[in-house]
Parts: sequence; C-alpha cells; structure tokens
Amino acid sequence: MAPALSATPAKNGAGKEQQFLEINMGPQHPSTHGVLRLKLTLNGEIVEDVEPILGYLHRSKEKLAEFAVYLKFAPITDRMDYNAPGLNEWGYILAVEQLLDYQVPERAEYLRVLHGELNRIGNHLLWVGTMGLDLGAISPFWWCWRERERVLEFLEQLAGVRMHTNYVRFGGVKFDAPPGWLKRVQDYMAELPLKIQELEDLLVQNDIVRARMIGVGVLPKDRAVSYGVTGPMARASGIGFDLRRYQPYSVYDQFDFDIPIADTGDVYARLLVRLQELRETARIVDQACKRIPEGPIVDARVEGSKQLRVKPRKGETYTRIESAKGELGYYVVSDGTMKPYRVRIRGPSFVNLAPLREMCVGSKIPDLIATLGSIDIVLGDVDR
Amino acid sequence: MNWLADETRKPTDGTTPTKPPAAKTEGKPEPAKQAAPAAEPGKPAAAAASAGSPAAPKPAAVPAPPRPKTMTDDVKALLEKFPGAFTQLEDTDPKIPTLQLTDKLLLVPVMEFLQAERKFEHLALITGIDWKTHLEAVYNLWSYAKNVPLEIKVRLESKDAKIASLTGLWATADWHERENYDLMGITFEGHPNLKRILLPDEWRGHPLRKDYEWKKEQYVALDAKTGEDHVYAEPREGAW
Amino acid sequence: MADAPASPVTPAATATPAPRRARPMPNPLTVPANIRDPSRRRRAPLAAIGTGLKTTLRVFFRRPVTFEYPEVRRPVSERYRGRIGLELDLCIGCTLCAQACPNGTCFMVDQDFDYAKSEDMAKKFPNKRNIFPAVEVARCLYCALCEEACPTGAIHMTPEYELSRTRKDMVYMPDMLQLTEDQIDRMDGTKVQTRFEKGLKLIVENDKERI
Amino acid sequence: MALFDAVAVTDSVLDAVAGVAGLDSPRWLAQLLVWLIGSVLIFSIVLTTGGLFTLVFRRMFAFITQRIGPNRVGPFGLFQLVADGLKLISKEDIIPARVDRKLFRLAPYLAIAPFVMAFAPIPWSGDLIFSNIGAGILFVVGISALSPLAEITAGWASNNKYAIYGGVRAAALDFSYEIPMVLAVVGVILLTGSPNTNEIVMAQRQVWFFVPQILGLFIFFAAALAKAGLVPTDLPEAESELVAGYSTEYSGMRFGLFYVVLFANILFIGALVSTLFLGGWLSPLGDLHGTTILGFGPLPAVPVPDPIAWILGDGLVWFLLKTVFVCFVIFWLWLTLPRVRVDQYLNVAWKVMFPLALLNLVIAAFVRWFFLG
Repeated sequence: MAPALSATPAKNGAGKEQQFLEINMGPQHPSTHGVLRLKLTLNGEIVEDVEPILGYLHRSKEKLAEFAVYLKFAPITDRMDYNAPGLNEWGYILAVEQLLDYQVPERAEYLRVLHGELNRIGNHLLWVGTMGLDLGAISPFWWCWRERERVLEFLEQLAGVRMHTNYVRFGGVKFDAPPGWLKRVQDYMAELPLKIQELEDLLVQNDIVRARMIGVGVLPKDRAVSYGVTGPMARASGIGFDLRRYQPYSVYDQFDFDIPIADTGDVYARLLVRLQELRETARIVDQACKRIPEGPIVDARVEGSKQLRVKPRKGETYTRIESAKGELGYYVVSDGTMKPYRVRIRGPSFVNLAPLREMCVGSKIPDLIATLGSIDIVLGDVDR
Repeated sequence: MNWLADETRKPTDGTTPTKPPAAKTEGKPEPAKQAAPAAEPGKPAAAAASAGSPAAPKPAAVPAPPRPKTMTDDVKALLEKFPGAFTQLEDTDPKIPTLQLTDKLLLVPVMEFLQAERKFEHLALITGIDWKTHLEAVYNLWSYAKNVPLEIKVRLESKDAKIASLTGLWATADWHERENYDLMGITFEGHPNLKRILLPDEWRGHPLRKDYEWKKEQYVALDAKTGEDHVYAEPREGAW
Repeated sequence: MADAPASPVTPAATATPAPRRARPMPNPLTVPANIRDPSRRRRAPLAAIGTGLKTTLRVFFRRPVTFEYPEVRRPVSERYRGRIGLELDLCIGCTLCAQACPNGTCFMVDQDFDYAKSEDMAKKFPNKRNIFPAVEVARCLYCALCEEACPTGAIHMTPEYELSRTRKDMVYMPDMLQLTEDQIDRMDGTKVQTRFEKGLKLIVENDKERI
Repeated sequence: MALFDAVAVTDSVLDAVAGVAGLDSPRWLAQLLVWLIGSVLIFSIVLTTGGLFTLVFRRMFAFITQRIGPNRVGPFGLFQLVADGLKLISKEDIIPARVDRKLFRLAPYLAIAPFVMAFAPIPWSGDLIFSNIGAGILFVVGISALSPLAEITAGWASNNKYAIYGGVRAAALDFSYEIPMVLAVVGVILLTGSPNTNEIVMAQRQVWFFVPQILGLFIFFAAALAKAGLVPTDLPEAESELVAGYSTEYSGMRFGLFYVVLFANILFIGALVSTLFLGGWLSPLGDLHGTTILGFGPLPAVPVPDPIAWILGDGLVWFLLKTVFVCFVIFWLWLTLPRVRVDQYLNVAWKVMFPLALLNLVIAAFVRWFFLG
C-alpha cells in the first residue's frame, strides 16, 4: 500500500490546492551540528518554511550558576560553546573581575590571549572541516582535524586537558607556560598558513564550491544589524565590528591585526572571512609568543585555593568578549555574597541562528544545509 | 553544608539568604552526615579555611564608596527628550551608563528615539532579573557609530510581568523576548508568536524565577503520532 | 565624530601602556570591505578543480600522522588531568574537595575499609572523623577544582585516562582511588566488585539531595 | 585472432565424456552449461571486485587524509572485506513496518541485475569475451538505463521522506544524463563503423579513441558518474542532506548489496571507459606474439618469448591496467570534490552537456571523413 505523506495543503500562486511536504530535519540529523530540530515545509526541493525548534540540549546553565560559588560555574561555562571552550571561560571570569578589584598581571593577560586565540583557531579549523562535509567534500575535514589536533596538544601541555581547560582564574591564570612551549607554538604559527593555503586550494576557488556557496543564504547588512548578528557572520555581511579592536579588552590593544570584512553576506563570504581570520589569529598568537613579559601569573591576593572564596562587591556588570562565534556577553548580578545572584549569558550562536528562516526560505535543501553550516552554531551555545 | 557562604547562620543585611540554593547545598556533599554531628561542619570549615572568613562575626560592613554615574551626551539627550521618565542609576561595569525607566509605557518611543536619532543600532541583550519583590527587564544597547554602550532598566510586577515588545524595532528581540518569556515569565505584548523557545510548551513554571521549585521533576515524552513533546509529572515509558 | 573608544575594560589595563590605536575607530557600518568582490571568477573554469586534485595527490604521498593506539601510545603532558587519585595518608577529612566539586561527584565516605595511618602520618595529618572522599568517575568533570581546594594535596589528578569500565563500576571508593588502573585490573575481581557496589549504593541513597 | 569458442570446446568435451558411455551429448546442453558457468563466473567476479574496491577506497581515503587505513583484519587489512561482509550478513535485516514489502525486497536485486548483464559484451582480452553480441555497446547502454529503476523503487518502497527524495533525485539525474552518454557512445561508434565492442577495440589499433574523442571521454565520464551516483554527483545518497538517500531504511546485507553495487558500478565505468576510449586490451606495444626484438649492435635479434608476449602484448593485463587507472581517477575525484546541487547539475546536463555531445559528433564525423577516409 502506498506510504502516507503528511502534507499540509496550502494555496499556491494559481489558487490551486498546493501540497507541501513536512519533514522534521533533526534533532538527530547528520548536518544539524548538534541536536537542533528544523521543522521544514518543502515544496519539492524548495524550502517553503523553516522553523528551528530548540531546547533539546537546554541544561539551564543560568540556573546552575545560582547554586554554586563563583569559580564553580567556570568549568560549566566550558561546556557551552564546546568548539572553543577557553573563550567562554574567559568571558565569565572577565565579567566577574569587573566586580572584583584584582590586578591581572601582564604575563597572565598574555597567557589568556594565547589560550583564547588557540581556542579560536581550533574552532575555525573545525568549522572549515564541517563546512566541507556539509557540501560533501570528505577529505578537508580530516586535514582540519589534523591541524586541530596540534592545537589541542598545545592546550593539553598548557592547561592539562585538551578541550575543557578550566584554565582562566580570577586575577590571572592557573598555570604558567611550560618550558619550550612558547617556542613550539611560535614555530607552529609559521607552519599554519601553509596548511590553510592547502585547504583554500581545495575549497575556495573550486567551481562546484563557488556554485554551491555564492549567492546562497544571503543576509544583507541592515537585516544583519537588526538581527543583532555578531562575529564572523556579521563581518561577512559588511558590519566591520570586532570587539577586540573596537572595545579592546585584556591586552588586545597591543597587537596589530586587521579585521576581514566582506560585503556580499553569503556563505562564500563567511568562508573567506573565517579563513582570513584564521591567518589573523595566527598573527596574534605569533606576536603574543614574541612579546610575552616575565612575571607572576596570578594576583597575589587570590593565590591557590583562595580562588574558591572570592566575594565580589554588590553590583551588576555586562561584559562582552569576541568569542569564536561572535559577541559572547555575561550579565552578572552579584548581591555581595559568595554566589552569583543572577548570570545571564548572551550566546552568540543563539542570536546568529535567528535569521536562518529569512536566509533559507525559497532556497533548496542543499542550500539550507550550507547556510546552517555557515552560521557555525553549536547547540550547547544555543540552548545553554 | 555550605561553609563557604557562612551567611546561612546569620542573615546579612538586606536580602534574606536565597532559600532554595542554601537548602539545596545543605545535603549536597555530606552523605556522611551520621558521622559528623550538625555543629561539627562549622568547626573544620573555620579550621580549614585558613585565611578565609574568620570565625568571629565580621566587622561592621563599611558602606561601599558611591559608584560613578557617567553623564554621556546620549543620557543628556534622553533626559531632555523624556523629562522625568528616567532616574539615573550607578553605572553597570564597565562604564555602561544605566537609566531606570519609571514609566513602562514609554519603552517603545524611548527605544525608537535611541535607535533612530542616537544611532544605537545593536540590541545586545534583554535580561530578566527576579529580585523576589519585583521583576526587572534590562535592555543593553550598543551604538556601532559612536562605539558606546547604554543600558535601560524597567521594573515589572512579579505577578503579571507585562511590557511592550521591541520586535518592531529589532528582529533580534523576537528570540530574546521568547527566551525571557520562557525562563523568566515576562510576557511581551505585541510579540508575533510569544511561546516557549527552549522548554516544551506544556512546561509548568518559569525556571529562572527564584520561587521556582526545581526539586519537583517534570518528565517530557514525545508523542509518536503528532511528534509533539508532552510534559508529565511522573515518569512514563519513553519519558526522560 | 565618534568620541574616543570607551576606556579599556579591566582595571589592569590602566597599568598597561595607553592603547596605541588612539585615533577613533571608523564606523563599522560604513567601513569598506577588505575582501574584494569574492564572486569575481579568478580562475578558468575547472582549473581550480585541477589544483584541488593536485593538492590531494600531494597529500596522498605523505606519511600518515595517525598511530595504532593500543600498541603505540602518545605520551601525555606532565600536567595531564586524568582520573582523580588520593593519598590516604595525607587526607585529613576536611571535606574541602567535596564542597569544591561543581557537580557533586566527589563526596565524603566514612572509612569502612581496613586502613590505619602510620604513626607519624596520624600525628601530622590527623583524620579525626575518619572520612575520605570517594569519586564517581563517570560524572566527574576533570576540572581539578578539588585538587586546588585540598590543603594537604591528598587528592590530585593522575595521568590515567583509560577508565572504561561497566556503568555501575564507575564509583571509586577511597582505597580504590589510591591505586592506578592497572593495579586495579590486577586485583582479584570479587574484591573490586564489592568496593564498587558499596559506592553505587551510596550514590543511589544520596542522589536526591545532590544536583 | 580466432575467437575462443567456448561453446565448441565444451561441446567437444561433453562428446568425449558422453562418448565413453556411447552417447552423443546435444549441443544445446553445452550451450546451457557455458551460460550457467559464465554467468556465475561474471557474477562472482563483479561482486568480489566490488567488495575489493571498498577496501581499495578505504585505503586510498586513509592515505589522502594521512591515516593508516584498515590493517587490523588479515595482512594489510585484506580480510577487511570478509569482515565487513560477515558483519553485514550477521546484522539484523530490519524491514520497517509500514513498508511496501515486495518492492522493498526487490530493489537491491534490481540494482545488481543491470551491471552483471552489462558486463557480458565487455571484451576482457582478444578472445576472452563472455558473449560477443553484435550490437555490444548499444546493449550495454540500453541495460545501464535500467540502473535508476532500483534507486526509485528503493526510495518509494521505504516509505521514508528522505528516501523518496533520494529516489526522485536519482531518476532526474539518470534520465537527463542518458542522452549525453548515448551521444558520446555514438561518437565512438561513428569512428569504428560498428557497435560491436570487439571491433571498437580493434579499430583503436592506430590511435586510441580518447585522442580524437577527448570531448566525448569527458562527457561520457561525467554522465556515467551522474548515473552511478558517484561524487561529485552522489545526490541519490547524499549523506549530509538526505541522511542516506534511498538506502535510509535498509540495513544488514540488503544495504550491503547497495554498497557493493556502488563499487561494482565503478568497476563497470572503468571497464567501459577503457574499452571505448583507451583501447581495451590493446597494448601500446602492439601484438608481441611472434615478433622479435631488433638486435642492437652486439645484441642478436631475439624472438619475444611467449610469457613476455602474454604480459606486454595485447591481452588481459593491459585491459585490467586501464580499468584500474580509471577507477583510481574515480576514487581520486570522490575524495576531492564536493557535491553539486541537483538543479544546477540538471541545467548543466541540458544546457552544456547536450550541445557539447552534438559538437562531439561533428568532430567524430570530421575525423572519420578526413583521416579514416
């Protein structure tokens, strides 16, 4: 007997009874980058409507923060954007530091920048790999993973664990760079651009890739501003805003790197922006390795296990850092006790995912997959 | 026993200790309760916490120095345009001028003025805070042109927290407001489809409220026919 | 024009030299794009596919970077944070580690195994309440906060990372924490089994209060 | 080169055997025997090479991504094929509830039938051909038009929305790439004068057809990849979009059949391309049987010994070499290129491939008129 299609009849242009096919893409699907469920209404290959349904990975981190001492929430923030865990941590610690008056020594700032930028390189490499997979190119993924393995090795030598490093502390960092580590990182930063060139040979000028990416999932500049999109996705739509340059936190004002900006706002522009950003980050890490000063790595008043007894003053703060996905903000409310009263987290992936519907309606299924991949969402960051 | 906070024994000034968390950590790491009598945990804490909170009651807390209130030209323009609608609060770090909007109805005109004339193009975040006596909605704005932040706070009632929706001005407000409605229980009038974004639709209660009894589990099961999630109070087959 | 950018954020920044980029930043919305017109074709049609094929062929002849895991192992860095280890002698039962644990997998257990501290250790590190930390290794975050909180350095992170055991075995009682993985493998099965069962029973009992 | 007449040989063997018992074995019995043994032979060759290619592909994929590749089962992982086969056979063969059972079971066999039949007229070497059909290449093209049938039935029968998309995509691609493929083959027939595969190979004695027909080779290759569903057009089974395309609901050995057919398809394309364009079993050194190596200074002229002639001269070795080379190119493309979008590639079929195929015909006619006279 014929399979039953659950189609929702709707009027098409000519007023005839138009049958659309409704498909649930997700929460378990090879290319939704996590447990995202898309309720698709399809007219053949053309996507009529996309409704993202979130919450399958919702662990309510904001409620978890209210149960524990300030520092105990740090390892939990690592689990939000698990492609670049170090940056989440840094954002949270920086936010709480606004309410403390600790003096972060210069060397600790440089170590934080190194730790954050290595995470960003790992994240962008993983993104290029999975973007290739979404388009069907198998081998770039493994080349990216080979490079990301080198980066994770550096993080393991620095902080003891490859991904969820739990390395940034109030007023400084946990460990100093092991001997010879800076030299190894610096050599690798010279080698990384060659590997990026290899990826570009395979992906960027390839005719099939250009046909699949140019003019797909376009987000014009004014809509990008209205959707509050930030990070590489915004820079691909023409918003040349980078928190590390426009509101320099930590010691970013001492590095010179430029911000890649494209104006077409399609998937191809995002690919170019992220590949260029990989090179810029390599430059930053290289400069940081060269100019890192000697000195203590944590403020003396918060040595060792005193970190767990940190007690910020009563007050509120909204601090933002440029995470790999965009503007990662923490709105921390402290009532003077040892536990945060309220922590609100601005997940960049959550905000960048909102325009998916506007970018994909009217395009084909493969374009939807390419656009979803190009936004670079991580469901831990979306669902929090 | 949460020896860290120390305030479980004597309420500090102002806010009563947050009940659920303290009660929660009460039993948390101490299954070996029967070995240690109740008075015991206080002592090793003091002994162990070398430089930490001394056992003696803390000296009278000296009032913190008044926080700065930066008066940028945006704030001045805003105060002139809407006389009497704002009270300036102390800055939210780092140097974000903060204004408390006293009259809820003025929210949309204020935001329109800020977005259009004062060029605050970027709505970074909408936060809901539960101060137990009342709710508060906090809007963080950012001006790309002038590279400066601004924060607007609005006070809402705990029972029926209603505020106008900003989906007309910024498209990002759509999901921010849905999340605040879902987790904090603030309803935004004029929102195109205000329904839960992270939790299943039939979830009872708003988790981020301070009075949300989080110990009572709710189970979610997928209905095979319609493919929708249903929430049950007790575990059923297929529910997690 | 836009006034100077908001002063740098952390108090520490005042200590660092004034930001070199003093001149006001251009308005991000009107700044020109520096990735010029990506859609313009720079290569003849199918030529880029040729370079792609050439790259794959070049990588085809390179030595593999992977190695065969069980036989060949990559040395872990000396700071590696694997499974939690415990020095029963040093432990003074101060429950600091249990309180520092973010998700309550490290909890105190009263001593029900035959272990007596040696004479001088008992004097230096008295454990009056005879309670030691047990760890539910399956739910542990490996965040090393317990290691930081421990005043005597009794609890520390060992470089063990091969922890695959059956689901119910993953509760390590204090005396098991002291041993390394291959020591546990060499112990006779029944003794190990009873220790894990005891741990699991404790988990079930107090799972309600814990997060 | 007398064609090795299998039927005559078996007939004489049977007569000898029956002669002992004083009977005379009828000819049709020999014919039947040859066909039976032949089809079993072809079937086993195609499927085992298909299986071997899964191993070759995984090894090549490993090298390109700097990994080691399967080396656990048997020396250099050679028994990986057996291991995969056993795994698939031992896996539970789930047939979902609301599925069109008859079609669901039929689809994998529909996938294998065309390939095994299409191998019949392929000339493996001078006299080694399964059945020398008069219109060999037309038979092959006709049969390979059947291949999308399996994907469509699998897609429709699995009652799964992704599978239907896979099936419909397979249908669209195959039908629109039928014409360019046939036109490219017609170009080759034009040059040889007859569709018989053996004569096509013989006609390439002076020059292999890929020299005058380079355009035809490109179109034929692209069309064959599209029909087989290989990257850059693995749309019927697009992992990242349609979960697993038409084979989403299949499991166990049924899925194994689809998987092996995919690789048997690669062998088939390799054989076809080498027969049509790379001169089949012709060796570049020509037929070395009975020739002599010219004496060079002090070295006397030495007649070529038979085994060397067998290997270097025309024959099976050269055919296998060319086929394996074409398969290497297919794997190479598979590991480099991303997937095209369905509608774009259909436009390419009608707006680019079709006119190019006509142009190719004109070139073939010109070459025929000008060179071969």
